[in-house]
Amino acid sequence: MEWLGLYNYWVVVVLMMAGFYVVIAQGNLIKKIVGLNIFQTSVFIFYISLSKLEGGTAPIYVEGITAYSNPLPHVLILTAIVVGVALTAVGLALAVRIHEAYGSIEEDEIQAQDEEDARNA
Amino acid sequence: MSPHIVLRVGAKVLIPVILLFALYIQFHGEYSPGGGFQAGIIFAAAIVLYTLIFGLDAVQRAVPPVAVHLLSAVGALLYIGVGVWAMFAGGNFLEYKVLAADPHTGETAGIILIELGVGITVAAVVISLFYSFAGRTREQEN
Amino acid sequence: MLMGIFSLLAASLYVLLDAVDVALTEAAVGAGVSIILMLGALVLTTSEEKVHDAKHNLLALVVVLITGGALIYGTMDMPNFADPQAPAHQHVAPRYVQDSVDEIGIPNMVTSVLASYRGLDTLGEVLVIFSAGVAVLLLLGAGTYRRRPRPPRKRLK
Amino acid sequence: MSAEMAIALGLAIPLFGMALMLLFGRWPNLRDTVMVLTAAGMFTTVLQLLPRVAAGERPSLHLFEMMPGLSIAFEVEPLGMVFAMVASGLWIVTSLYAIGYMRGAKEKNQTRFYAFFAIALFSALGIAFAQNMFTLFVFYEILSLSTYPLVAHKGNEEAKRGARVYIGLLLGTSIGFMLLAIIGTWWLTGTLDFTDGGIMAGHVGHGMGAVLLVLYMFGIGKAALMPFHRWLPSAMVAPTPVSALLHAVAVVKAGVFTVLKVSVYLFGLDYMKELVTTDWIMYVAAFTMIAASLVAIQQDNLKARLAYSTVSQLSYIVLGAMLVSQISAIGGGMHIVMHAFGKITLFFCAGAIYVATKKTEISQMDGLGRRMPFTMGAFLLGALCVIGAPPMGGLWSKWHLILGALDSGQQLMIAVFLISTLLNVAYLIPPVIRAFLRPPKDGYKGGIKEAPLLCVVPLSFTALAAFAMFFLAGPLRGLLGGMFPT
Amino acid sequence: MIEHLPALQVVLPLLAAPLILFLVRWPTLAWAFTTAVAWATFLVAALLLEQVWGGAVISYAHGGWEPPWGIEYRVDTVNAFVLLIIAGISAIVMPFARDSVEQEVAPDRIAWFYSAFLLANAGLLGIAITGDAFNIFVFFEISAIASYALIAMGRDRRALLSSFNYLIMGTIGTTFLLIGIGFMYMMTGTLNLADLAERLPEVRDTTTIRAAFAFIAVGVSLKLALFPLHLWLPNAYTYAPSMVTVFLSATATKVAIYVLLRFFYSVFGAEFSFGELPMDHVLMPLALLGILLPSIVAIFQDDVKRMLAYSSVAQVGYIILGISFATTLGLTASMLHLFNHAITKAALFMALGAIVYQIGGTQLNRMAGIARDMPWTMAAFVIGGLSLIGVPLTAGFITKWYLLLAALDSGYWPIAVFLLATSLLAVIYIWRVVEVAYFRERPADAPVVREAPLALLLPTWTLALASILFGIYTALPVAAASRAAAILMGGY
Repeated sequence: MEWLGLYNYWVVVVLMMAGFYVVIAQGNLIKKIVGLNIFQTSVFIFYISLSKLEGGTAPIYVEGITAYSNPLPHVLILTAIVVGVALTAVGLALAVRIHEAYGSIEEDEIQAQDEEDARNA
Repeated sequence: MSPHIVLRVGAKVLIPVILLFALYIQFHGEYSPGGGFQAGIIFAAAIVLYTLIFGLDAVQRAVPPVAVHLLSAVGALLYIGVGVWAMFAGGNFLEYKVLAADPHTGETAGIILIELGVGITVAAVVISLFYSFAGRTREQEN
Repeated sequence: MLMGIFSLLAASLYVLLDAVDVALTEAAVGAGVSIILMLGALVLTTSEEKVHDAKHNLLALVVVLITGGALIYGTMDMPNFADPQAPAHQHVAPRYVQDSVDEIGIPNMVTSVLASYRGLDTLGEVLVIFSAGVAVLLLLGAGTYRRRPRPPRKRLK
Repeated sequence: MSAEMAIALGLAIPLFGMALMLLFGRWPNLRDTVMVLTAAGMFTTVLQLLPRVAAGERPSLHLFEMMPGLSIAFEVEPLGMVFAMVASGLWIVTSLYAIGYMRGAKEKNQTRFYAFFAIALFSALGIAFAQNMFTLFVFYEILSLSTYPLVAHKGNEEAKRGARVYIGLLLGTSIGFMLLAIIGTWWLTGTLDFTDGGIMAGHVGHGMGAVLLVLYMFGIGKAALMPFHRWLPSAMVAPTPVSALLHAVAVVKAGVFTVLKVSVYLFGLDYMKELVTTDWIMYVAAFTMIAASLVAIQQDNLKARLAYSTVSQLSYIVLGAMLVSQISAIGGGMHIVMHAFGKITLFFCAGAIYVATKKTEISQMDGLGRRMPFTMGAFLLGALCVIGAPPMGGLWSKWHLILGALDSGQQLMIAVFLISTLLNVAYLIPPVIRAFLRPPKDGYKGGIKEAPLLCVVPLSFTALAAFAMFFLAGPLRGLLGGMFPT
Repeated sequence: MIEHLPALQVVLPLLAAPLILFLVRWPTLAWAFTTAVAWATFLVAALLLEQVWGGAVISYAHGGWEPPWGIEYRVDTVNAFVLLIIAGISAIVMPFARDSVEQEVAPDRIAWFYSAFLLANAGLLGIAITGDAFNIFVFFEISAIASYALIAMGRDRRALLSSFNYLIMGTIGTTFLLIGIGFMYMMTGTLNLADLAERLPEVRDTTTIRAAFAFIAVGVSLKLALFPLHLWLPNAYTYAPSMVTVFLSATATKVAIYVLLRFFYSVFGAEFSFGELPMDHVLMPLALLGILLPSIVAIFQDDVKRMLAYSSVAQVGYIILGISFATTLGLTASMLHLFNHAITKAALFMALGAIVYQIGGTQLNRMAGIARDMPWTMAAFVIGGLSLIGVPLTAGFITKWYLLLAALDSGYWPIAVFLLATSLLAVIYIWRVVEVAYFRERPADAPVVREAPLALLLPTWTLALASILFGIYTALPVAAASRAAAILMGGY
């Protein structure tokens, strides 16, 4: 059946959801960021796989070859990867600062501390 | 830290190679995979490796953070500069064709320049990120 | 560390999908930069984490399932994988593939699209990474502290 | 001076005066002189317009267009003329009185007080001269906001609570109901101009019209229709001059004035006749009239009693509008004036008593007549005017209202008028009797010990004015007749 | 140079951001430079609006590659108006920034701080001006990363966590946007918005496009803090440095709203978004809840800054409500509120910034009787508050008026009533502050407070007066808003 042609998108979706779940469910800030990475990377894989072309080769011009994969998604994802790493860096830096300020990177522990402050204030 | 002699020698041998490879990636990007971004990261990787072996102070003596910060700005400025130059040369922003008499030359020149800008910024930023994190450890210890 | 392996796998997958540039980048970033940052962050924070209660995760599960459902739903009408007739390969892309070499004179189409056709995106990319540098410096400082190392202080928890 | 000039000046003078007062805050005497002069100047400018309006003209001034089709514009018609004269004229008296009162009672922040007082007058004039409902609404809101600091003036917990009720109810009703009604009108008819015979007929179905009427009547919180009357008693925490001018004249009359404007110039009496809700509102007004009087009788605090009496008196005017006959509308217009003179006198007296003896409860007033003959004498006249007994002006306004009830065949309402008149007697005369016929608790020691002159003179003046209105009713009626050009 | 205005709009701040790093040693110089750039950007925005005022559309092809192959900047009245708002606010906030930033940020970081500010500014401008879907994503991230850092600069340690949560939520949002764009590209083969608008109808009834729509809607809603996706906003605004709060509250969510408008009306087209898909029935309840609940929550806040943050969520609700009517009148109201609320909120947050500058906090109990010591600041606050309530002669009233007209025009009497009722909630939470500041005695042990310096007062009052001016002289904003609305209804 023709849906078989979509199998790899579904694989990507599963991967995506795994990452997404980690982002939401994890209380550990650093793991949240890891999850974010997985989430985004799977989106990248989706883009790249949509650029694949039957019988196409890498989009670098060689005499005699006419069928190349679609270079546009590659470009987009190059940019997106950079964005991803930038976000990772900032997120981690924040996590570090949070750990310095609260002595923990567990969301619930931090919130507990804040509520305590609120009560004392 | 008192690193093992093998490490020191290995690093001494390896780092120049890495730097060369980075340059290759940088300037061969038009013909083969790669370009400024990848080159920048590899370049930075060399520095990072150097740090791991010889310590942060040594590196920061060789490559002072201030310089790194300025370089990160320079790269971006180079990129934007090319774009603005194109504006003054009578084209639109980032229109490299107009940079030279022959559009191909213009395009190639423009691309090489901006790729260089990308490379510089990426390398500088990655190094400065590394400095910030590594420097933080020390600050924490104090 | 798992993340490194993950991105290496991703990279090799990219190679299989003819995205060599992306593969190179992913390898450099995922296996390189991210890991260094991760390790740095873990050194600065803590590597042990506490187990979590299940109820908090239930809502998350629901959200994730809904999203996943939407994605699957979205894939239903997609052109098949690697189908040459897919609109993605029809409208804009052909010009990059066929004319870029004449228009720009560079064999690597990715480079020409990246640097010339969509040069602004790449400029954006540079500024993203630049702003990341600015942001981290604002958060963590430049890392230029010349002080004598002392034994790490016990943080009260 | 030209009519436009007069309108612009009339609006500008109080603002200018306010600026000067803020400037001279450091020198009280100078500041207070400025206030009196401002009031006088405003009144004379307004007076410039009287002959024109009496001659049937409608001088107007277009300021600027705020949104397409919605302008801040002014047009002086008889009703507005009357209201403007009453407000600005009584401001002179009140400012004199206020000086005496505020100094006598040693209030704080007098400059702030006078400044906002001026803004209040400015917005009252804006309401009086408004050419369209939009302008009127704008100034209506300014009036509410500018009087808030006056009510909260004392700053103690009680004052703040009172002020909260005050601003809450006025803003609440005006934004919650009136603004909705206005936008509805605008959306249905495409205009908000006050026009003879109204703008609704032909554009708005009767169902919608009925809804709008209810929204307007309850939206005009300043008219103090029950159940939205609570703000008036709670505003009594304010210093007496405020209660006197604003809550006997400017603010409350702005409310009923708006009621009359809306019914005459937006709905149009003929159109209103056909609305079911007109009668409902009429009954609400009647109920308010009686109920408020009954409450008033319970009150021992003089100002509170006067406040409730005001609530009931306002309903006379609303009723006048709801009787949808020209004569009753005119009666309502006249009652604005008559009640203003009567009630301000009463409030002045209450304030004078407070300043002279620090007494606020009626039960403490035994024998006060001996100590303060002028004040209590004025009180008697004011009371008679409010009751509507000869030889005071109040007689005529009630007379016209009753005629209007007859005219539109509402016998029941005639009864209501009579009952409430009796109730007026019941709650306004006892204080006088106590003051003159009961012996004071502390015997007849002390002899005459009146309030400061600056209090006594104004209240005697207003009392006499109320008396004078008995003879001036004819011209007033003639002027108001101009509301309905045939 | 006139034909390069669109490029300059973004390039100016983009160029300045790296240059600032050469001024690290001289914070004041960095400030002056940033101010100059911000005003220049504002000038450019004004010129752009002037050029497209007549309904013209400027298309600027970057790199000389005509769309859809290259990236296009596309300016019409809609985004020229938005650009003017962003550039205007960032220009007016700069004079304010100097003192307040000197107080809140370490001297050796100030230049970096301004660099981040310029990046955020450029990012927002880039989002608003670009005509390319993926470019929107990139500039979203530039502005986002910069704003995360800016927010984390707050002195309270809670700023860090709120910034982190913002990062997570924001990134999820942009990633969703990325997915949506990918889906659209997959079905149409283009990334150019105008081109998309052209090619979407052929494939509109595919599940892929519907999914794309859903992901874009959710992603952007996360960015614009549409209830109930607003959770990141209150903390972020509360703990960020004053100047950052002013800037973000007035611009960040507004730009996201613009993106939503673009996709709903221009790209997918009104009849698709609101006809085939029941977006109006989705947005309206959310908008109504988003107005009601945050307004109620705001009433119970003890920190005035936090209170205003919640009110911002409610204001977003008003704007979304206007959008959900899917009529020209409703859109006019929304565009107007975009403008008026930006001014009003900026004025309010600036007044609070001045208070923070003097007493170091905005807790209600610390502001008791402060009006006597800081009369000008509090007066500005009151004006802003009145405009927030929607009292006549203030900008807020104008938007309320149009919103009500739109509601009646679409036959939603109950909503009109509801709107008026909720504006009373605003009365309550503003009045709490007024009462405390004016009619409560300053506690005896409270430190002596002086009026804020002129550098803080002038910008605050400029905006306060602006929110009165645009409540009286409404020709300009109303005209711009109605033209923009007409364009949006007309599709690309």
